[in-house]
Amino acid sequence: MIFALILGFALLLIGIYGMLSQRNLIKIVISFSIADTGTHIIIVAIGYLRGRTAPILDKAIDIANATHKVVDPIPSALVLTAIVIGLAVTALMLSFIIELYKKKKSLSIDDYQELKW
Amino acid sequence: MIKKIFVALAIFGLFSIFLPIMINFDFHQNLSELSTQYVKGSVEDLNSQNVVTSVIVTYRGLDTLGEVTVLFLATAGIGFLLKKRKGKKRVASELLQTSSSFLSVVIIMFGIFIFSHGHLTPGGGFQGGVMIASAFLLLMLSDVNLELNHTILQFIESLSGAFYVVVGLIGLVLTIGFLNSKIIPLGEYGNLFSAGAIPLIYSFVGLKVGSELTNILDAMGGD
Amino acid sequence: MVNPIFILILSLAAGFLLSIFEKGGRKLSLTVFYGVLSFNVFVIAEWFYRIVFLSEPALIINTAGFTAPLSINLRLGLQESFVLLFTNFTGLMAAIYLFRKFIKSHISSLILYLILIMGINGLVMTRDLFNMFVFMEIVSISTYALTILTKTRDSLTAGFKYMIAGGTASIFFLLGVVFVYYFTGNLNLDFITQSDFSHFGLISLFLLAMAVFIELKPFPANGWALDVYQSVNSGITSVIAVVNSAGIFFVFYKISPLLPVHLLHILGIAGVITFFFSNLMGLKQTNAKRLLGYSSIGQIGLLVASLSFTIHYQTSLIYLIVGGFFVNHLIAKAGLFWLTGIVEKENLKDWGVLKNNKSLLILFGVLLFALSGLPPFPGFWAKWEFIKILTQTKMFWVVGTILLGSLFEIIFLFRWFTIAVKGDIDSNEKEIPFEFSKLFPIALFSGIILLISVAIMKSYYDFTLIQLLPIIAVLGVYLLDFIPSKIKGFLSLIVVGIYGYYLYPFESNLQLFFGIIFIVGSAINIIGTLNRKNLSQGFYGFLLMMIFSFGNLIIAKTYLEFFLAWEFMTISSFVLILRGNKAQMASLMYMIFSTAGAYLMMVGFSYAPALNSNSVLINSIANVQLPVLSIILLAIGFMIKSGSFGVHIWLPEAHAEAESDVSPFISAILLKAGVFGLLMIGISYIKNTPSFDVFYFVGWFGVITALVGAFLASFQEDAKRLLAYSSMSQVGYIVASIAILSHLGWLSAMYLSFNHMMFKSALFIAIAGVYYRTHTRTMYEMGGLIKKMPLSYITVLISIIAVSGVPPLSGFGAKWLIYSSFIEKGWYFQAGVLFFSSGVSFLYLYRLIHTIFLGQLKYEHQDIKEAPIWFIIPQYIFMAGIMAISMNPNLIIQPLNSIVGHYFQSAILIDGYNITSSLGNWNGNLVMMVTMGVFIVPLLFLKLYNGKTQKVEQFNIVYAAERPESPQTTHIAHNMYAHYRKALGGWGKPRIWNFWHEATEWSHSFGDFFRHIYTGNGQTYILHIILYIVVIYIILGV
Amino acid sequence: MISTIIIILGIIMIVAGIIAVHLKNLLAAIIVSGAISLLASIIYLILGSPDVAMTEASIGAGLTTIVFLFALNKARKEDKND
Repeated sequence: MIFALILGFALLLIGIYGMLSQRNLIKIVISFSIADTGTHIIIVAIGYLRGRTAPILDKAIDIANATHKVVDPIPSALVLTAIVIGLAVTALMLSFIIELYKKKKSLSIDDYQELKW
Repeated sequence: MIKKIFVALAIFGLFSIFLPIMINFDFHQNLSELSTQYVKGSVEDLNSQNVVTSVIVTYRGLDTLGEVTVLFLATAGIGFLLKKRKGKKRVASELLQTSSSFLSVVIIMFGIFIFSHGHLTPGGGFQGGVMIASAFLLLMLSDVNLELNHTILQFIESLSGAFYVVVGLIGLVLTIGFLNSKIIPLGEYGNLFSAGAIPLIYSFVGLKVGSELTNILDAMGGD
Repeated sequence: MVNPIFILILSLAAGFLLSIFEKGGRKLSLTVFYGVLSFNVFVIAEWFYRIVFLSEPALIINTAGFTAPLSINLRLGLQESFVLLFTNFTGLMAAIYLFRKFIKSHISSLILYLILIMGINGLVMTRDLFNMFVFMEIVSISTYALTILTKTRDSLTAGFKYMIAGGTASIFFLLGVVFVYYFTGNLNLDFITQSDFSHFGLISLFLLAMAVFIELKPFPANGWALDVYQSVNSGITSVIAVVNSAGIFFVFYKISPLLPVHLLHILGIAGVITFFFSNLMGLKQTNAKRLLGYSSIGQIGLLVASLSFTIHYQTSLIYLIVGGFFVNHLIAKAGLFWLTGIVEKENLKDWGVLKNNKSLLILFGVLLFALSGLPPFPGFWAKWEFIKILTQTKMFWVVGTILLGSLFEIIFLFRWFTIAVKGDIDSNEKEIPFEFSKLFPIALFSGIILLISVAIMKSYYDFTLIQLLPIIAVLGVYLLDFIPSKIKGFLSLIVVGIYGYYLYPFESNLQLFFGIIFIVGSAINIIGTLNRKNLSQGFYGFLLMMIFSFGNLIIAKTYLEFFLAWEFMTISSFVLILRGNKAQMASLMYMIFSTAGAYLMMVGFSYAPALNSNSVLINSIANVQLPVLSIILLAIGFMIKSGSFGVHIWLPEAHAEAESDVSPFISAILLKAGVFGLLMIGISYIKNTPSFDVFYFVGWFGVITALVGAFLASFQEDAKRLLAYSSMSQVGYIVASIAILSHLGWLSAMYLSFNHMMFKSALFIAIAGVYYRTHTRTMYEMGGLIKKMPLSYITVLISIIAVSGVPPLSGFGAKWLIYSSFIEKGWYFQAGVLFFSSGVSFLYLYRLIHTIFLGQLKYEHQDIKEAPIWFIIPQYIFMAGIMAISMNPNLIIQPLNSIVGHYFQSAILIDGYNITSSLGNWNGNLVMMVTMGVFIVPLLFLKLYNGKTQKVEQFNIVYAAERPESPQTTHIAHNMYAHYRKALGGWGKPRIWNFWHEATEWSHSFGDFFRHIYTGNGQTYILHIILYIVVIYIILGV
Repeated sequence: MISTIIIILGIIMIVAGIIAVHLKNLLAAIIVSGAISLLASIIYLILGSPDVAMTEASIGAGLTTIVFLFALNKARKEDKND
């Protein structure tokens, strides 16, 4: 599905743009999760086959002919994993932010530049 | 200002990398050979209706084990990072506590339903696990005392993970491969007790994910 | 024989259950933790043994009861088992290092650590791309969380930057994986080949490769990594820099067969650029861990480059090159990171504390030398073979960049080393606490890297014991270091004697000649070291190492053997020089120039055609047509060692600042190694004359060196510096006469070499004796010592006559031969310059003897005695040699004539005591007789007719007015030749010194400039990453 | 039909994305990004991946949003404590 693909890339770019332009730490993580969502949409879009249904072979689908009836299950499986991993990373990032905030009371990434050169 | 220009350049550059993909993209008309085998195999070899579940739990079981581990790591990391502080408790109304307790039991039941039917219907261990976690979230938000449940949660988390590994090990002991779901009879197609060890594994995944997510929420939401 | 999948399963299960074990106490969980880590090592070690020694085939492990590509499979072959053994072992060692931390920290840290190691294992073994992504995330997340094992604000900040950078990379990795699936319908590496991709499909590989590449920290998209290295707990840093890097590098290795050649090439070049710039920027670093971070990043860049450039060669050398860089960098880096955790000094300046802790210092030295890519460590062999491949494929830019980067690395690493050995320390500095759990891994790793080095030398190159002798000497003497130094000295003499006897029947007399200079000369000089009183720990080990490398130089049969001996010689002499009291700067300069020379030689040898005989190099090289480039590079390399003009500035420092009994070795013998090298290329040159007359320029350099050295020597106040510049000048003569490439020229070069070895040794030992008594090297602070140290005076007198080339002593013959050869060759102008510099040399020689021995005795020197006997003995052995040659020059001329006759038609006629060349004849005996006569007759006359000499009371000086503040500076001896300096005008300025000083400043400023791209802002770092990907894409498209 | 829905949803999501990135109010930004995930799950459903849709709805839209809110809440609490 080309529109979903374009949507995915658009969200990915928006997310990366946010990561590059926003100073606020939480905003950066939000942008990161938007980019992640974009990536997931891209993956699902790749697996889509026109006019087919979900790869669940219940009574509604003729099992013998199933391979011509369902969309690709692999991207779905991959995305599922990726979503969970995305959550894990996001949560960890946020807890880092909480700790950083405790230390310095600032959410701006510009205030965390002591280490350099 | 210079930075803005560079950001714009970066985004434009990425766009021009992606553009040819979007323009030249040619959707497949048929399943790849691998997917075809998965769709066929899900029925023939594993007796599982949900092909995605077959792929996740069996064919790419190692991924899923890894995925559970990732979540586990995040829990451990967050627990490590945010040491809990004892805060004073607000006392919510009894009505709210009771009703949310009741509601959360219902949600937990629903979660269990989702992960035990992962091979039949959409959803599975992860989605079911989230359900369980959200039940606990409800309890947390309505300030039900969770002190007691902590040890139990930890046990559930540890043991369900360990059992997952053990189920995988059985396959190895029987020399049919790590994480093989045919260690249990495949059952009748379409039944709850079918598809070999898939429901069992997904249940452990569900329990583990549920307790892990609860822990994350607890660590981050706690005072 | 345990199924390797158990190392994943057991770690996972233990990780899941650790929090339950924790209920039974920390002891239980620690037991499980270390038990599992050890189990992993054990299992992998067994598989490694089976695969390597029992040649079992690679093991493929399918999961889920299906074969790949349906299911995910794991592979355990040679490469996997090697990497896994390495990572698991390092992981275990780092865990031991962190033992004290793990006793106290939260249980989660154990879990995270265990699963981190599990993740690396999975990452290495899995063949499935998406599974790789999952394991990569496991590794990343546990690493992110572990960065705050020691929770500071810095480590939190660094951890966060690391997370967003890693998160960005993982998005690209995921995209890459999915597009690979889209284009090939497969996710398993075993079922995907490069041909599955359409041209357009390569985009997926590009994304994949870039994501992995970003994780490998290329310049400039690597600021986040530097912050992590700097701020995170040393134990964890070592894991990140070593175990993680190894795992991710292996991922790169796994996907590299898929990548198109031009992409690999670009990534290789990017790796080289990373190597260059991180070392350049390292120059300016003062923080120890950040410095290691820069070095780490650079080395990974080199590793990537080595893989990218060699993967398409189907030779087993790849294992040596990539494996060598891999092992070398990672082991050394792990050890050094651990050391920073023990020393706990952030600023490099404070590392002087190490000198009070000998065992730590030795470990530091071993690891640092390994990291610098010096032999015998694996990095050296890898670099040698890698440069060889690059040179032969004419990738000179890459070679130059890599070697320049390596040179920068040498500069900052050795600066660090010299600080550790010689740096200042606070007097109230506390001792470094001893913690066994922290020291043990470092010691083990140092031992392992030495073992691997020896294993490579024995198995890959088939070196004999004799080539290993220099290392054995250091290690052996270290074990015997408790013996008093006098006994060690005598033992060394015996050992050198046995070594010389072992070498003795040489293939050619040229070898014999240099054998005498190197081995016999050294042996006599060892006598001078017997004066040492204390234990002199480490001294004799490195002295023997140097002498053995001299010997190995002349019996080398291949370029590599020659170069190996050369490098050993450099290392040992560096350490010997560093022992001097104020030698920190001098030894560093020596090391830098030597390394630069060595790199040029490395390229020169790499570019030279292969040898095809089993003879020694100095013979077989005659059959080889060396390309002009090789000749130029080799000549420069050898001339740096012999202190030629322009690259001489290390020489006076090193010769002067070395301990006084070391200086004769450095000045009289070590310089001859350069002479030997020049003769060696000369031999190839005369048999196969190249199109471009390189030696014409070498000749000019020699002539200028002779002149400049003489001038500079005249202006020195320091006796040893004067002698050092004199050596420079003398070697200039030798180099110039070699460049003549004629019978007379070489004859004089060798004659002078021998002569110089003797008189310069004698002079340095004499000055050593003077210094030993007066504790000063500044000449104007001495005077009148003739009465107190007459024996030393006689040595100096005879030696300077021998140097200056006035009759009757041996130097006269040398000069006669040289001028004859120049005139015969038609280099009249050069001969004139040399003649002039001979005149200049009178100035400094006069100054030497006058200011030290003549004039008035200083008050504070009233009570001093003659130099110790151990200094007198070698002096008089050399005196005897000089006298013998002077009386009968044919003792040496005759054998030299036959040696040189092997290469040129003889141009002289020897008849009794008489030597005839086309320009006249020289009868050494007659000259001696006549001169003695001329000398004795007036002496007798004066004695007879002028017998009454009047004794004047010393210090009988009447001051005209005030007593000057510092009386010495008013003495004639102070700034003796100031008027000549004035006469030189602008020529007297230290231009060369300034040039090198400016070069240093500039490179440091460049380094400083570039490192400012690391603004410290995590967002900028992501911008770097994105722009980096875009730029590589554009380059790829062009 | 499917295309139309995706185009409409897509435009909404892109606009929401831009808004979420630029919003000054963090709470609103979090909510908007949660909404994006929710819409994404509808798209997954349309594209024949109900499993993914469920996961995205529960994890992407649900849990992630809650985790964000918790983090924001914690940061605010820190402010109050001082």
